[in-house]
Amino acid sequence: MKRDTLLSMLHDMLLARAFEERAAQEYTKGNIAGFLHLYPGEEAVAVGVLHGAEPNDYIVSTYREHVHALVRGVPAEKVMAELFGRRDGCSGGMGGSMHLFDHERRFMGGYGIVGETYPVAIGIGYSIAMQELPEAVICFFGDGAVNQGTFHESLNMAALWKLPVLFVCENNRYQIGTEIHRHSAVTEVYKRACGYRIPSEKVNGMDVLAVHQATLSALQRIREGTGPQFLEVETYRFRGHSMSDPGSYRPNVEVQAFKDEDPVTVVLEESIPNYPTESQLDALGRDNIAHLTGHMRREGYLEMEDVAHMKDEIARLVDSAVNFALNSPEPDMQDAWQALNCNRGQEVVI
Amino acid sequence: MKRDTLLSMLHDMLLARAFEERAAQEYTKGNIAGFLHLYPGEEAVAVGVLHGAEPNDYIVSTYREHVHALVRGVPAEKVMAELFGRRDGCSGGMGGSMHLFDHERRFMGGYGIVGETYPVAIGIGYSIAMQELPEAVICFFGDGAVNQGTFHESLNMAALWKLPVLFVCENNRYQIGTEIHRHSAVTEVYKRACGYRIPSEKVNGMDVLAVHQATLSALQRIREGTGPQFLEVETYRFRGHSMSDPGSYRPNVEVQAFKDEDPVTVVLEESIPNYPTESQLDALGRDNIAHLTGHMRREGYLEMEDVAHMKDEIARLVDSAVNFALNSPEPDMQDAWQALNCNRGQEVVI
Amino acid sequence: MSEETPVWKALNLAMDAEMSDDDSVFTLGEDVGLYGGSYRVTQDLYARYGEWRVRDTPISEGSFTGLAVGAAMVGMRPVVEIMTVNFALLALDAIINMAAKIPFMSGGQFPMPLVVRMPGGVAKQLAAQHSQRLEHTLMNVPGLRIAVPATPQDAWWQLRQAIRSDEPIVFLEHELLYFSKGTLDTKLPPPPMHRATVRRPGNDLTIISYSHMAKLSLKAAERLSAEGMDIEVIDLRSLRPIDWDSCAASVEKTHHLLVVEEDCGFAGAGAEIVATLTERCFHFLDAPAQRLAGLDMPTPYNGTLETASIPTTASIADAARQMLLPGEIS
Amino acid sequence: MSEETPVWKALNLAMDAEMSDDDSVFTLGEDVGLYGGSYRVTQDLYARYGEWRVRDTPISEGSFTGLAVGAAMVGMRPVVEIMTVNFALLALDAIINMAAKIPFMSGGQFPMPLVVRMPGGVAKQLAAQHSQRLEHTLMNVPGLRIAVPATPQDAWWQLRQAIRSDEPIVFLEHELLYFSKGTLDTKLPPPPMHRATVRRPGNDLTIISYSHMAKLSLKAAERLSAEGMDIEVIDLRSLRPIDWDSCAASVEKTHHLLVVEEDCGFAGAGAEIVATLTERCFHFLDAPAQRLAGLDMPTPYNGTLETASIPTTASIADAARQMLLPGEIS
Ligand SMILES: Cc1ncc(C[n+]2csc(CCOP(=O)(O)OP(=O)(O)O)c2C)c(N)n1
Ligand SMILES: Cc1ncc(C[n+]2csc(CCOP(=O)(O)OP(=O)(O)O)c2C)c(N)n1
Ligand SMILES: [Mg+2]
Ligand SMILES: [Mg+2]
Repeated sequence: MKRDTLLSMLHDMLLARAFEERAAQEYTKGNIAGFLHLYPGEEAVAVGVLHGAEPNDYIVSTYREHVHALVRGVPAEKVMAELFGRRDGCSGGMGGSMHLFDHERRFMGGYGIVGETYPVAIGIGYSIAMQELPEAVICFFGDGAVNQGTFHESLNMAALWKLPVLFVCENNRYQIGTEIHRHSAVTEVYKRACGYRIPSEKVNGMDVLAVHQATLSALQRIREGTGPQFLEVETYRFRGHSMSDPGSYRPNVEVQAFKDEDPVTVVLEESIPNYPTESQLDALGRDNIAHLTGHMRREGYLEMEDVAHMKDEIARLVDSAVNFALNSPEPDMQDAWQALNCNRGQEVVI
Repeated sequence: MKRDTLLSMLHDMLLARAFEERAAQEYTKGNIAGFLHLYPGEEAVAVGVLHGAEPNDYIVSTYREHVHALVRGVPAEKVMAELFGRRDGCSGGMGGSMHLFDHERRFMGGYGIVGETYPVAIGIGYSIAMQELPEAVICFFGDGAVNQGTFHESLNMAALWKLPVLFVCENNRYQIGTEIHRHSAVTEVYKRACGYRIPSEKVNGMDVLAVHQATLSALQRIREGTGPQFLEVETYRFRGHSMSDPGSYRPNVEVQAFKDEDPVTVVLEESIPNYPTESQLDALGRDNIAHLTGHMRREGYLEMEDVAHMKDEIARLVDSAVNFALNSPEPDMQDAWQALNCNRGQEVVI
Repeated sequence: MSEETPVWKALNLAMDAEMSDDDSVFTLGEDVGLYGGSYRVTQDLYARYGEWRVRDTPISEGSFTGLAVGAAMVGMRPVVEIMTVNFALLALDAIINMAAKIPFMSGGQFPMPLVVRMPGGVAKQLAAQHSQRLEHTLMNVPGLRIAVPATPQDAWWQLRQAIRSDEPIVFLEHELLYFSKGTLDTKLPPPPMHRATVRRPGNDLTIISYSHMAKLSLKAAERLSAEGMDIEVIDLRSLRPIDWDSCAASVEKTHHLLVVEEDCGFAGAGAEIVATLTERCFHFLDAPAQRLAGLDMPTPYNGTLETASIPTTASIADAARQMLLPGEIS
Repeated sequence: MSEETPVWKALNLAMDAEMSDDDSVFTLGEDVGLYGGSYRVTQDLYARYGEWRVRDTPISEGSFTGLAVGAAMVGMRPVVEIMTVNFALLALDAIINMAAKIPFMSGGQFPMPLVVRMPGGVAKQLAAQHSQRLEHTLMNVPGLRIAVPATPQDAWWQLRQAIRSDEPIVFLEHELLYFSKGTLDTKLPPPPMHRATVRRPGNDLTIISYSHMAKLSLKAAERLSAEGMDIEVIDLRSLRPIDWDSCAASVEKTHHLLVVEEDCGFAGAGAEIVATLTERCFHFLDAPAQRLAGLDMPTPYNGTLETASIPTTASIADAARQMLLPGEIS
């Protein structure tokens, strides 16, 4: 794994964590309202998967999608402004936390009704296949979403017509307060793809590298034209389902056990053994990178300082995202009608 | 297999064939309207399965359900009267061909929207399980119905809560004009039960004995409390999807090949080798049965005369069903309001 | 120009014209391909355009309608055929929560050039589950448009306009109209897609209707003309938006309004029509506006009862007479 | 009798009372069990009645609602909780094509003692997909009944009545009312389930409303009384059937009608109310009946716009003033 890749994954995971914790604070302050579903604990999924996607791939996500949007490159300020319901939000303040959209980055929306991501994804996949384009669609959903009828219907069609869709189940073992063994007859989600003959695999979602590797292979097979692929990524959310959920249905020991495997910590550890050798870095040219590694070798903890630095930067980024959001105007009714009639054009209706 | 069982299966299959062919004629004459979905070719499924059911089991069926109703014991005259839309029909003329109901015989209806039989069946199963009754539910559906979302949702719940439901897929390989390999990514329907860990089996639907045997075993396991069971029964419909379908999407050779395996013919042949021996019959006491076998042994075709006789009787039965239907009055608007408000009772609403 | 084109054929020609003009148009639904469509609307298109553009689907209404939503978001122009409106209940999440809301929720980033065609209405003894009407439900959805053509000429143009529009449009076709014939002149320019039409001018009473009931209303008006009553018949052609100006102009002229619909009366399409026109033309009305509608009852299978459960030419004529000559008929 | 019972608690007590009275009552839905229900309506019932009678379900709205239909056919009395009305679009086939039609299609053989509870309405910035209103759709379904309680007292009795009834009943609960408190007197006898209530008598204008909007209408009427306007406020309590006699009596007294609803105005619940009452009380009305309703727009996430998209106490008061003193306010 290239150092840059590793560093940028680390960056995105730290950003994800900081952004979400800040969103929680802003919610408490009343700057954000509605339902707010946060991602801490699951960062390795979004980061591992989306770092494997190409710019012209499409992403379809759920209501728990801030981090998917951030990692996809939607600026933090536009995401935060959307959570604040402001005009400069990535959905113009009309969508909010659960409905982030970014046409330019092919971020095709967060959907609030569980199970809607499947049909949207296969529809985009259908269009790609029909035009024989070298693109793919990444479709996110949770373990609870697997029991919605659209899962079955859409996976069947995806397989039948060999659509270029990567289905990614973020299995955090809970459907709000209902644990997986109480909502699914078969709790190994990847096995449920067998009813459609879709190749599927289970991945440790606490290990960003494993997620990334599995994604790359799956996308590779998709681009070879073999049809859809399925990844079950085992993960855990540290917080309640949304800001209004105290999460008291889970024993504390369970939450702690998973926190010990925090994917952000995991990637910090991973980044040491995978750090490039000096000769590898030499090949890239000496500069602050070499300085960094030199320091690391001397002190044995440089990567921690590096991280501290990165964290500072991210804290500033998140601060400025909040400021941006606070300073962005509210949309007015004119904007709302404009959004609704965005597709009217010059058409004479009556 | 007991001779009586065999004879009564044979009787029901011949009745099924005769009833349906007569319904087709009555449709052409204008006595029946709407959609009319006929069953010729598939008799062995209804007969094999329903001869395995107990009187206190429940049956849930589709729009192609005349024969299920007949075999379940709904009098032919009440079924025919319903097809004619008359007051003495088993649904009072309100339901018609696609919506036969018989409370007394626990015939829980024919449903016209593909995929509705699953939730109805698991709901009845839920009630049985909750009360710990020794009953089961038989749920019929077609190969096309397998791709409806309710299949997935309902099978998951059935397995999760171990509901006493026998799922029976009448796989006639067509969803109207769409052949199975064009509507399902996995064409071996029984494999689709694997996503829910429901025991499943494929059965030759042209062989009534095989269907019957598989049903008995499955119901036995259900009554032992192990939860749902799944049978895929491979069959074929000789006619078009409904009276308005010429069926021109199927090659003639295909239709002929399946006709050569006509389940009614098959059961006729089966009834010879399985015929009880003379000593077995002796144990039952000699009378017209012995006469029959004696004749059979002497002539080598007695069972054919027997069949001819049975057919005559059935022809009379079907004739009288038609007469009954013709003589039954039409329901009036009062009857219709009565049906709608059947559940109002003494309740004061406003 | 043909004198004798059935509605199904006009739709078929419209599909063909749009598909040949624009590669991004495709259609999907149960048996639209090899079989040619239950009501022949997609006949021959499978052979002409191939399976990717004329796609036979599994019985998965929720997801194949949602599939079309996804495809429309990336610039395709899908035309979904839901075999009949009765199965559309399974696709309402895709239509209401997705198609109609995505353009808005995305702040206007994603147009939705989607058409969902649905044959429907009370046909011939199809019984309760196959005689569902859904006008009222769809009308209440902001972001949707609804076309209800009653003639081959309207079927032809409205379908073409719907396919070309970037907004999500539900296209309600009445099963009893497919084989009714009329003039199709493809050279005539189209009126705006949602403009209402006066099918028959008159001075004594306005009947507002749509789809199959517009046809019956016209027949009733012709009967009444022999009795000296001069009825104006308006065919709405569209249920969302409704061309209120045309309707109001008529009511202000005739001072009497009868709305005829097949939909169940309670909270049906007619409620909105009566409510708005009464609000708007209150002081012009000589008598309360009336609705003649389907009974508030699931459709009975029995043919006599089925007929009695919805307006007929005779009952429309009776209702009109009753309004103009109250008390004079039984 | 308690002065300070929140609506959720009244519903919770009603569930408990019926479940302890009748073993055939059970409830199911997402997180109704261990979690206690999103809005606490099923709190503590899981511990008390066990998992078979308080069943946590997978996210499978279509099938678990259908499951309840099947169970009701064999004599159970299921109470489905659809977590919010927004997800009910996925269950409409079960509600409309199954629950409402089976008693009829079976010729009256199968009663349908089913209750489907749905929290809903525009709450606090839940955005377009979580602010769906469905009154109009459900109202148009023959065979269904719809209760819309606005107070703890109504919540208590109407839920009990609904569970005891043998007809399929949709129970619409407003998310903003769960934590609003009021008097609950379980000793008071119940009015008939669908009878409307005059929440405030008055002579100048009738406001007809329901659920959360009935509460706001009452507030608006109280404000206006300080300005010398005497407004009668009717809380419908039921949307199917509607207690027309109570409504008509009021309109015949006040000669002015304003209908207030949160539903999108076009083809919303108010359309039926205005249409029927105008038909019925035409000659009593001094001015056209008016509707004040939600905008024909999906609900914006932004809080200011959200508020502007539905009636408020202030806009209700304005609309009433405008009717009584036309032109006098801006
Ligand atoms: C159709 C539907 N039903 C119910 C809900 C309410 N709801 C929102 S999230 C959720 C749980 C989803 O669980 P899962 O798919 O595992 O995703 P997670 O929240 O764990 O990421 C539920 C029940 C919904 N939004 N849509
Ligand atoms: C939800 C729904 N979609 C479409 C239809 C129209 N339709 C009726 S039967 C049928 C084919 C069903 O095929 P299958 O399940 O294989 O049963 P078969 O008719 O072969 O017995 C279709 C598409 C319907 N009734 N319901
Ligand atoms: Mg989960
Ligand atoms: Mg079939």
